[in-house]
Amino acid sequence: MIRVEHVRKRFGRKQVLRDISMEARRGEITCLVGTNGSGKSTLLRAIMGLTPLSGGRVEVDGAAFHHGMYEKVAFIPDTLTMPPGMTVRACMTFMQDFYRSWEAARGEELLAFFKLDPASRVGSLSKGTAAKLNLVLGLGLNADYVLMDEPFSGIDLFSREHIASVFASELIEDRGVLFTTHEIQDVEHLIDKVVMLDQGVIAKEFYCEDIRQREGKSVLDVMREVYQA
Amino acid sequence: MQAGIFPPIAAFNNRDPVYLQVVRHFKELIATGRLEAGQTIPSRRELAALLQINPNTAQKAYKEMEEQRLIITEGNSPSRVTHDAQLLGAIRAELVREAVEAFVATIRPIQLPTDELVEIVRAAYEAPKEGE
Amino acid sequence: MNRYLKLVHMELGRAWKPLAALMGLTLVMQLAIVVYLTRNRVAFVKRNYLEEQQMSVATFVQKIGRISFNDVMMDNMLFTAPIVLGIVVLLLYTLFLWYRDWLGKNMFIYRLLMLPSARSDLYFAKLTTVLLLVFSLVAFQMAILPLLSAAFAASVPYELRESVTAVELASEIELLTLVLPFNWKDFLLYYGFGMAGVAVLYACVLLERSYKIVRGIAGMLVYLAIIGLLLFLPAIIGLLLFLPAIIDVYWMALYPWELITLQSGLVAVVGALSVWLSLYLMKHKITV
Amino acid sequence: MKRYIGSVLLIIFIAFSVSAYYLQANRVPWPDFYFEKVEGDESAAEGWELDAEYSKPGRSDDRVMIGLSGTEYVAKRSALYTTLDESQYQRYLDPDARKLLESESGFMRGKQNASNVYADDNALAYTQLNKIFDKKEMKYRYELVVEVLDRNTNRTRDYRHELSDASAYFWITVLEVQLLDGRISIAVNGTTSDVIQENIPELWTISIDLESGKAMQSSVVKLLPASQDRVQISAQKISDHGVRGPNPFVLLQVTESKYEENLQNSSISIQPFHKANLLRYDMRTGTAEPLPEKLSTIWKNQPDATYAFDGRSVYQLQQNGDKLIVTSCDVETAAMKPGYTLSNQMHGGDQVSLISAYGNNLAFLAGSETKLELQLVIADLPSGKVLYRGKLKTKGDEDLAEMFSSRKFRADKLVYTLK
Repeated sequence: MIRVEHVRKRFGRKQVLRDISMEARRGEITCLVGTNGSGKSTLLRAIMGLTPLSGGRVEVDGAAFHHGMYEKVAFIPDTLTMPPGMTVRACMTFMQDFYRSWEAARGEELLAFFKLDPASRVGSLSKGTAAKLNLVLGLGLNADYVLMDEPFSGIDLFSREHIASVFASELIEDRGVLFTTHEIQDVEHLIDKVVMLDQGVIAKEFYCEDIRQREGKSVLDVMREVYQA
Repeated sequence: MQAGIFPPIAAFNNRDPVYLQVVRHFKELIATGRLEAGQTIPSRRELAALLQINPNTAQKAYKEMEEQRLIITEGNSPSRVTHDAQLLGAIRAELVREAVEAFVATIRPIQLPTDELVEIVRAAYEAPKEGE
Repeated sequence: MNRYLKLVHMELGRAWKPLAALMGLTLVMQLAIVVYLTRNRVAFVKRNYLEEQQMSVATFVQKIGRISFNDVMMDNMLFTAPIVLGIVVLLLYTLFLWYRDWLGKNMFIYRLLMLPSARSDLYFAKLTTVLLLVFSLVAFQMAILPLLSAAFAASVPYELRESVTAVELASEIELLTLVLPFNWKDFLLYYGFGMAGVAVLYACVLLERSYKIVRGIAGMLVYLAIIGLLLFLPAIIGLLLFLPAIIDVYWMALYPWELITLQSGLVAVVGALSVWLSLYLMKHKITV
Repeated sequence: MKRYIGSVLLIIFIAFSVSAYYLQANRVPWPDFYFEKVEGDESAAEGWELDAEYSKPGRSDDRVMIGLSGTEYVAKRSALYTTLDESQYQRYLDPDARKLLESESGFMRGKQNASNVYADDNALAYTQLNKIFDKKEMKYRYELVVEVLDRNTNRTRDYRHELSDASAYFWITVLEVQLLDGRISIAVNGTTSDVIQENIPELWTISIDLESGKAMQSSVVKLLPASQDRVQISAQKISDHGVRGPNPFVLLQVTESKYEENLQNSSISIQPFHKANLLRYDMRTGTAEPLPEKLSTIWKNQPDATYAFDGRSVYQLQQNGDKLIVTSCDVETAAMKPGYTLSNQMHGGDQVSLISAYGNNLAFLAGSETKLELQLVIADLPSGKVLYRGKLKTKGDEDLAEMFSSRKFRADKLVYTLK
């Protein structure tokens, strides 16, 4: 389980994350939602150690976050983060070079699954294709946790469905997924738990099926209540 | 064959628990005979992929169905629909009752006389479906 | 360890095109300069001495002396242009080596910071890459000296030519004696100081990358002030000695050999400090 | 592994080029001069070096230092080493002071002028004259700072003494420091500030009693020129480098220079005229006596004689064509001693140059324009006995004669350096 305890993050004087405590369990798909600028991406980056915390702690399976954990916690940022000059094949080799938990076979499977051309250059990929490659590089790792920043944003409908199908596939099974999105309504039924961010704090944290069962509300309804109130 | 009877995600609404909707869907399949007694059903993982739902939800749906003894899973062989005719009959009755209750709830405000209502329902029911 | 080597290999892979271009350019420019200036010199000698003053080759050689690389290059700064160009381009590339990972929409820095090895691997890989680039340009300059010497020889008729070895050729050009010092001890000294310089430069880059522009620049200025203080410590001590004895600091007076040792030591300390600061920033403060 | 071939090749290229360059740099074909013994004992020439300029065709000039064993090119030395060496602490400081710096580096630390030092077995004294501008009274004050180390007890004491009525002097320098019967004696040479009086050098001695610290100042000796008309006078101490033990006398070369206008075919030509006389200044009494006239030298442009002092007598080393005429006089008694003459002794040799002395060692270059040959000659200064004679040669096959004739090789000076 990824545990976030009283994490604070300040950019200059702006307090982006005031006091965040939450958990993302393994085997569950947790969705981080919030209005623009509520610090969703910042929280993901803070968890991944890509930006220093102003306070608080991040623990993965009980141990404080350290660089060794990049083998078991994969992060798929909102843009593809490989140099434009690299080919898809070179990216795969790069991942194999540096990550012991990289599974070449699964990588090839994913390339096929997403129908990506290994010879194409990163710089020349369309936004959708780049997002798919990004997914491949993240999911190719035999990681226990996968964090994704806006995996669906700005992508054509078909690619989005294609990507969404990954959530339902065995690729995700018994892994902890924590992702952020704006298009919650399309993927609601894929999510186990929702964490709602508002002005740097956790507004609400709940399991979707419980809300549906107890209050018969969809996640979108709850969001309307919290954010429009 | 299998894929046909499991429609993709569009069929689900977001307000009712998804796993219950899956269970209902199975009941409909059983009630309508598209799933015969004893027939094997897809594994949890296959179902999640087919229905494009979260594997945990598929897992929960299977657990619910096993509790309701709709399906039986021995060891790790694929799950099967129950043979228990009496249970199957009960499922059909449950579905009919739910449908009727829903229909009655929606029609009541119009306050039609009962026999007139019954007449309309018989006509609609016996009219050949356009598609057939 | 091998992740560090793989990173170096990757960075070199991304740098070999500009390096090759720089080498090609340097070679072409230097060859052109040598041939051009030598031809001018030969033409001048022929016109001025052999024709106008009707001097025979023998008397010219005896009186004025054969045409040497030194005569040709004597008071001409042209040859230093390609070297300065090389140094400037390398300096810019040193900065680019870092900033390129933040630039553009594909911020490769995300991937680099998420490598499962310690971030010092990344820092030292980039540091090593710069040093390898510098040394490959220096090695290239050394390698083409015989070529230049041959080009010079080809441009001067045999009887007028004063042959000179490649190494001597290097000692004729002011800037080259700095870049390619005659004595290998100096080579280690200069490039040791150079490395410390690059380490300081990297510390500044990382300060900026960790605290972003405003506070980054402020951090940089504070850091450079500390570095400056450290580096100029001996000079400050020296100054104290000359002030009318405010405090009796005679015991602080340094002998030159002590001064040199102290100064080199301080440069090493500054280098080490910069590396330590960079590693700290990489581990704790750097942000995407 | 094949993937890394590019990087590996680059590293090999670097290693290869750099090492090839420096291997070649060490084998640069420059002549390696040395002195080949012709006569005498090589140990006498130990420590002497000939500094020269050598211009190989195609290169700007190189400074070389030629010793018994071989040549050292300044260009080849490391800049680091050169900085260390060229500084005033090392290279041209006399070896005794340098030895002192190494052995007594603690005491000598911070002592800027390493020649104002007196050293014997049980004491070490250093003096420094600070010129301080007194803002209140708008005049210069001179403060003598003396530090004495008792080598037996390893305790240092320092004394400060302000030179009384010294504000008239534009500049005062320390000539000599000696420890004479319990008193630190410092002879100084002051030059007055008013221009009219043509800066007459004035000598006096300050002595400080080690025990009481009480300072006494002797009366001033003015070195007035013989004739009055517009004569420049300068006093220069004859170096006592290499002299051991206490010595109350300061030997001064007092040079009077004036410009004679002589009429020649209606044009006035200005002829410089210099005359140097020797003076013995006794620090104990603060008095000065001229030494015999025979030691004086007269010259027009370049002096062709130098003076040396070996602790007992002072020597005039007069170069005259291919002869070196040495006249000397006992400093104690100021009585002339029998001189001697050393000849070039090279068949066809016609030149004696770069005369230099250190302690009781005399060195000069004997050369022959015709035979284009140079020889280093070391002699015993008091007796004039030739101790060593070595011919300048090169280990390679360079044509030395051609180098001399075409002035590619120019000897500059002979220096005694304790390696």
